Amino acid sequence: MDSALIPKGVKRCPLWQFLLFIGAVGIVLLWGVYAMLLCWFKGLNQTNMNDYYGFALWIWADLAVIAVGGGAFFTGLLRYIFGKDELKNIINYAVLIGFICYSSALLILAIDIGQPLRGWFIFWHANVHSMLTEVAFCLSCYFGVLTIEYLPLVLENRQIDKVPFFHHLGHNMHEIMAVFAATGAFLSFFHQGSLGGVAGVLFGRPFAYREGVFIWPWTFFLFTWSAAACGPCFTILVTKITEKVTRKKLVKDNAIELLAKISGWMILTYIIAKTVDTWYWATVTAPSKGFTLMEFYSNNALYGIWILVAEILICGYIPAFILITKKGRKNPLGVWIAIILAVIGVCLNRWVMVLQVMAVPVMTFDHWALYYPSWQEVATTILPVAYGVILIAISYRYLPVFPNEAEMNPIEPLPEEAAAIEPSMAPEQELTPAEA
Amino acid sequence: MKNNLNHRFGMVIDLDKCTGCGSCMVACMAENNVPFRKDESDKLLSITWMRVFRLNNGKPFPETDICYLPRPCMQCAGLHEGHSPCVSVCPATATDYGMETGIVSQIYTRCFGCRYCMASCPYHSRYFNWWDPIWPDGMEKYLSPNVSPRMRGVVEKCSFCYHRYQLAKDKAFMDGGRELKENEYQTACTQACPANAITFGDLNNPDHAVHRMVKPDLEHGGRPQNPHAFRLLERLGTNPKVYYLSSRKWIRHAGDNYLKNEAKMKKPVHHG
Amino acid sequence: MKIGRREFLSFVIGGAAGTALSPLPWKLMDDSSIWTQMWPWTPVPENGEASYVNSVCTLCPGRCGITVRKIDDRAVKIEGMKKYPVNDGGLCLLGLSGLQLLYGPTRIKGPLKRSGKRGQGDWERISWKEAISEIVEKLGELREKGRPQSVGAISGSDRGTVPRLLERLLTAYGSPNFFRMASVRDSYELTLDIMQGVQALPGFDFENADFILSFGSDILEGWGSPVQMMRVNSAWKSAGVKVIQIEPRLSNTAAKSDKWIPINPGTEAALAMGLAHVIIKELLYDNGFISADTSRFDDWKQLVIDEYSPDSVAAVTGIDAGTIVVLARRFANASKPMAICGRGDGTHPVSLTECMAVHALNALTGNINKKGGIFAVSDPDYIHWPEIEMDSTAAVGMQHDRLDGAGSRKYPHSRYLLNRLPESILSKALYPLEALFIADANPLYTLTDTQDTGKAFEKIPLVVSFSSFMDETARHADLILPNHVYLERYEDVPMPFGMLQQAVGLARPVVEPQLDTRHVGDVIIETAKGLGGSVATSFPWKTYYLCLKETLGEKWQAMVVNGFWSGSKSIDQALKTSFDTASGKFEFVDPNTGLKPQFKPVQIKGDERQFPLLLMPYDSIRLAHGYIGDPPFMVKTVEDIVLKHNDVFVEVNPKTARAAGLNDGQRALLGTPLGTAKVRVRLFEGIMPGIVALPRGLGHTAYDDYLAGKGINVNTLIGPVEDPDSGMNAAWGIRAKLSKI
Amino acid sequence: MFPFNFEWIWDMGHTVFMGGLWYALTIIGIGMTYCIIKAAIDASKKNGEHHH
Amino acid sequence: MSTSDGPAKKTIKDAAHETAVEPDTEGKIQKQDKGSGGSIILFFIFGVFASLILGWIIFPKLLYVKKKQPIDFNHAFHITQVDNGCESCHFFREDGTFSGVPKLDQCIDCHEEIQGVDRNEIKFVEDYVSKYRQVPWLIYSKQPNCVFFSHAAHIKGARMDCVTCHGHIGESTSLKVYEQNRITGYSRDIWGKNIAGFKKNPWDRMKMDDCAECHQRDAADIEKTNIKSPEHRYIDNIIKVFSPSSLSLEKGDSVQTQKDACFVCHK
Repeated sequence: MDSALIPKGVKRCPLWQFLLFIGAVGIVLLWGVYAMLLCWFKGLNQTNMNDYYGFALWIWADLAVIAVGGGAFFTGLLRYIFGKDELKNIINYAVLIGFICYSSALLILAIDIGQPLRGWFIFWHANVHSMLTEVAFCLSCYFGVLTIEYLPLVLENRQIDKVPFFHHLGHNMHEIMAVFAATGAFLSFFHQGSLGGVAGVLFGRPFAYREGVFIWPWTFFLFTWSAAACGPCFTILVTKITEKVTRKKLVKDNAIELLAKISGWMILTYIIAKTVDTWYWATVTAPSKGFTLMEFYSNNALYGIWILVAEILICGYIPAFILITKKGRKNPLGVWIAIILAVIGVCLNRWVMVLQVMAVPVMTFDHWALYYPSWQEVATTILPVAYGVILIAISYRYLPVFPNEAEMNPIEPLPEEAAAIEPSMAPEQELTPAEA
Repeated sequence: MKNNLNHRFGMVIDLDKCTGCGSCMVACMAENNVPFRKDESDKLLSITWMRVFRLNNGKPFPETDICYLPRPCMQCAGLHEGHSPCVSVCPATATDYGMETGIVSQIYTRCFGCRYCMASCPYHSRYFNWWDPIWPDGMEKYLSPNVSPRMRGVVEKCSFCYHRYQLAKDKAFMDGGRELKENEYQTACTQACPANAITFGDLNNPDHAVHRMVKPDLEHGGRPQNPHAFRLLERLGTNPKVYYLSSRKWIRHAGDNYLKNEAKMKKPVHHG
Repeated sequence: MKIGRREFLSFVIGGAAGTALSPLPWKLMDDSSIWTQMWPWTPVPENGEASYVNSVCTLCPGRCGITVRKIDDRAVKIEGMKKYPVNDGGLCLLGLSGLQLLYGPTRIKGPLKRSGKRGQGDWERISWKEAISEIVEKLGELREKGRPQSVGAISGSDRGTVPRLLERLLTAYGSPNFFRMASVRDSYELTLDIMQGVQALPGFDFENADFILSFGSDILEGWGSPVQMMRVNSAWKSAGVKVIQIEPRLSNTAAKSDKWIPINPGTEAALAMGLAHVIIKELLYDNGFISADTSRFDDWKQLVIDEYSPDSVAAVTGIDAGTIVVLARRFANASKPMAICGRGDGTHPVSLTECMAVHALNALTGNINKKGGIFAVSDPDYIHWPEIEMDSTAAVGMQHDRLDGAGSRKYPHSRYLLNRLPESILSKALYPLEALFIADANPLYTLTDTQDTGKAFEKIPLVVSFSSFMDETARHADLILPNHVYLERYEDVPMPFGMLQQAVGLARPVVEPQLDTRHVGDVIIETAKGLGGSVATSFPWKTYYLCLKETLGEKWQAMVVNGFWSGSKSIDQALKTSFDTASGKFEFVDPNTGLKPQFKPVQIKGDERQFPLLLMPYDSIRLAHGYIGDPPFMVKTVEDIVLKHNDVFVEVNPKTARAAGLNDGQRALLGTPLGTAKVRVRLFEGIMPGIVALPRGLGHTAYDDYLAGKGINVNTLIGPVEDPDSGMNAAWGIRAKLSKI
Repeated sequence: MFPFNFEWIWDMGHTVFMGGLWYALTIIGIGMTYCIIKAAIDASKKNGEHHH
Repeated sequence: MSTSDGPAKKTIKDAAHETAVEPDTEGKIQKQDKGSGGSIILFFIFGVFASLILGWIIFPKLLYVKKKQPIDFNHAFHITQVDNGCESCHFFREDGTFSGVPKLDQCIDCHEEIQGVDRNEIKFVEDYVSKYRQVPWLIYSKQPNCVFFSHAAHIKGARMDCVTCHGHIGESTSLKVYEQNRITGYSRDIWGKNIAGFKKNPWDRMKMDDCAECHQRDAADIEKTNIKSPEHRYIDNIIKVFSPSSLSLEKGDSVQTQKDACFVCHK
């Protein structure tokens, strides 16, 4: 029924099957939307947040999706600025994943704030000294850039592309994509950093506070770095999952391998920096405020020293060493383990920098504050996942997300169509907009 | 550092006198239209601009000792004037530091509830309105017009009863704009304290009791020169304007975090 | 022209572009944010002219002066009145939350008549005329039947014109059954009566004392007049006065004192005697005073020397002998030492011998009727009303014994023994109580053994409450004739217990009555007039206001201007009048009964094997437990280690908890001979092992949702124990057990 | 956000921060405007060509 | 990098190819569409105009509800009858607070009985004075609840006159219609008579920025450096950043904005 919308040369599941899938995920989405509306209309009392846990699950989810969404900016940077051509086959998907991550982040922020209708005050009455202002500005600008990067892909839909204006628009946007990508990289660098700055500048919270250069605490750089390092892992992870689900090879190994290799070196350098940072913080910064390292990791039910081991050793050094070695990269299981660990690692880091910061008592007579999210928080956190799955499914079905798909998964052409399709195969992949 | 404040309103709370009765909390609630709910036993959800903490010395029976510590907003000045932990982080400039008074002020109607300031405050002096403020039918009659009730979804905090400063100044304008006298501007908690444990005034003014009581070293971030005086979390560099007095060492020690060996080292130097 | 898909799209895009260039989206965005700033359901307090009214707070026996800030005709804030003799500007949290009572949801909106079963909460709104005629009818009937004595009244206080009018009504009507709520005041009154021969209240010259020995008196938890005591305590801190606190639990007072001495519960008198032993033995007492101004010292001395050596006292009290000796020396060597008693905030009396034992210490150091000591302060004598006209019915009625046995041959000195009333009603030993009036009291909540009290109340055919609030007693009444709240009415307020100054404050209306309520004084006068005859002629006043004005006479003007009237400091006067005993001296031993200050253990209820622990109530100033319950602001200050959601915590020593296998925060069952209750356990190092402490003031079943249903009313678990010497309730606790759920 | 906003002051913070922001916005804005206009021109031109 | 016209050509070819394959419906529509290039632009312009009319003319009419004052009031006449100008009725209380719109008690001083023949006065006396009911005036300049505005600071402190902010209301003989914003409940006078937010007079609009307008200028005046251009202030600020002690001049109260801190105007 919707065959006119499906890209040429690829095979998609029947519409009913597709709709069934969308429907199933849609139910989860609606559950999240219901929770979101509860939060908007009844207020944040729907959550289990409190005056100690002013930042909680959502802000973690926000930071986490932005961190893993960092794959878009970093892949874009490699592709458009550093000219890594191999990545042209994964850049579309990286952009799509980034788009999903950033739109989700903005949605979560819109639920998280106490007064969503006044949310625009952050722009209008901006306080330039606040890391959060920087986050908001760069986040929304970069979301704009991602939209611009994603839009040409939408315009490439068979039917939309027929409209000359849209066709030309998509084409022209491709033409100057490098400029957008550069701006995006600039914006992304800053907001990833400012997200790190959000915690790092809290000089009233010795657990979070870091020294740094000028106005930027070390966490500023560590966050950017870790997003650039682990974001591509998430892109690979989602790509691999998509391949599993569609039972097709969608991206050529050379693209994945290149990305994995770069990611591996990034993770390694990042985790060394993180180790140094942790060491300095544990031996200099925290003691100067009267804290020993172990005070941050004891006397409570959840936050033990295991968290530091897990974040740095297990989810840092291990994936780094797997990905920088050729043997590791060539081993499919190794890659799976590495990218999953890297993604967990960066998410764990964000968790620590949001939730543990809130949990650690600062006043000597205060207590550890532990918190568990309410179902509304969980539902609204799953909401973006469902939304992402749906958007990926729709994009995959109707847009030429994977330029190599047709080539790598040739379909048995129907006799009458064969003539029409065959000749266009070769030029199509050559002329895919991603290349332009 | 040079101190360019006109005033530096601050508070000195004598913990030897404080009985932990909680009158300051109620005086504050009554003065500032603080709402309440049917269950206020979750203290992490309960708005108390002034909150009385309970400290104990951790010793077993019968050496155990407890002390109460009232905690308003510390009105931190930070290492350089105005760099309080919460002010610079507010993305919408909804909170600010007044150089005229040294008070951290806030526009509740500007705040959009991101709660970043709460995350930044080590004293937990900032409170979020998780619920709509609802007064039982008829009870809204006692609300004071001098403080606007806050709506759901915004952060609020102790203001050192700034409206009382405004009202006192209004009166002074009628007398030709004269300077305020010490007793003309007092916070509600100071006024109510049955034990006279709270003293409020201008730390910059040597004639004011607060200045005489703690002798703040304004050249060095306001550190108290009275050996019995201390501030909460002094070493974070928040430079609070609320000082505490106690003759008991363990209480003064509880005001800040110390490394184990450090406490021993510091003993002869401090609290002479 | 055919409008196709593309035309439509184009139109929409153009519309979007045009809209962006119009004020519509921007203004809507701005206005919607302004709407959030002025949500119609967030109240906007009306501004207006500010004014201040001075009055007196009568929510607790503390009686502080208040200044109420008003905006136009709304009261917006209660503050302490500066220069008022009691509190000089400070105010406690109950006083500060008074407006929540004035405007609160728990107020009774007008006279109510029960329409369903008792306590069910079904009411019928009636008019004041109906309400009063209802009472008049019932009282007239009883009087006609010749049973005027079967009418009683419980009042929160017996001082000032309102309680006196109520008492006067009963007398003129023919009933001796006027009851006052008990407190440590009863013990002191009796002690002063026996030892000094005066009908007076103790006045403590705390400002000039230099050593305070407190036998469990929680000075900072509400003992005496709370704000005054806190101010005194602060003055002590500045002056370096030493305070020694003796009690089993580390109360706030103990924590703020210079030394906390934990003591086995109920053995305070033994310690006092032990101290006396050391003082006498080491000849540290004031010999001048003892020989010149006291009588029968040797009688008592013998007892002290024989039975209360430090070692034997140590065995009883759990305080080691060395400490006792040192403490005795420090006490006696101080120049103005003062010993005080009354457990917790003094809501309940202590046994007569205990109070006498503590007071004897003051006599030993001669610190009575002199600067820095204890004075006997008589009530300011300003109520001079015409003699009550009693007809024969009244005279016959007044011949009957009081139902509580006060003033009887058994308890000749006691004036009120409300704690004995429930048993008296239930045992039917005397005569039935057929009508009961209750003013400024909530006995169904505050009397120990709530269950028995409730049963006794069930036997009374007519219970009339004057309460302004739907408290437990009002809820179980047949008629509620709501009084004005204190901020709506005039009333004379004598200085509270413990004050030296003879002064009377004036409570006056701060705002117009908010609801259809009526001053209880007016209701009494109207009832009397309705009854006619000699009862009516005993009430020559048209209204309570006129009665008050006439009673105060020339003081009225001063009270209106200053907020209070104050006599001279009574120190000299007291000196002249305080030893009014037959001997004219301080009596160490009751000359009539031979009763001596000594330690007589109170036989608290419960079998030790079945109930191995001791349950003691403790007081917190954040929990009002008199006839007024905590307003919402106060509940808000209650710590989460006292109350969490609806669960109350009992404090136990970790050792005790370990023995019972309980952890911090764990739920447990607290059992006493009177009943069981679900509680949570809080480990507290500041309490002696073997003791379970439960706060007073929780467990309300009436009032509003902000208070009702939270925690346990300790009075449901504790019963009264009659002091054989005075008839007062001397129970300080009960045996208990704590078990896992 | 704009120099006429209450919060605006001419200082380093605003210059650097807002400078960066407006720079990015300008690039995005100009870029997109360029694309749209060019696409419109291209579309009409190509359309016309195609017609012939 | 591939050439720009490559894909374009291809797609158009494709499209042509497709129409050839499916010659029926799609082909017709496309032909029609191509023929209506002008109508697309026309509809675009329609859209623009319709929305502009909606936004600029209809929307403001819908947004405000017009309310009449309970009775009309002649300021001009009253001011001739009193000694002390505006402050005769809009006076300061002893504690420095401002009384605002007079309460009935003040009016009764003169209007206990009907004074003249004005029907507004008759209505006032009959409907309000005799029944002792407060007049429910609609106050044009009513501040939102979050605002603390000190009349004393402006009138007594800065010696400003009423006209500066309130305009020539004292010369009016009649009260204008009160326009209330349906969403915010504000009087139109607060956000601005002009829907675009332009203003000619200070009293045309009284939002936060309007207060700031004067305060900024006055702060500069106090510095005795006249009104500083942004560049001047910028240079000052830069100097301040690098050498804080070299500048003696004081900025405003606030650290964040160098104007007044929040509580100065907000409560």
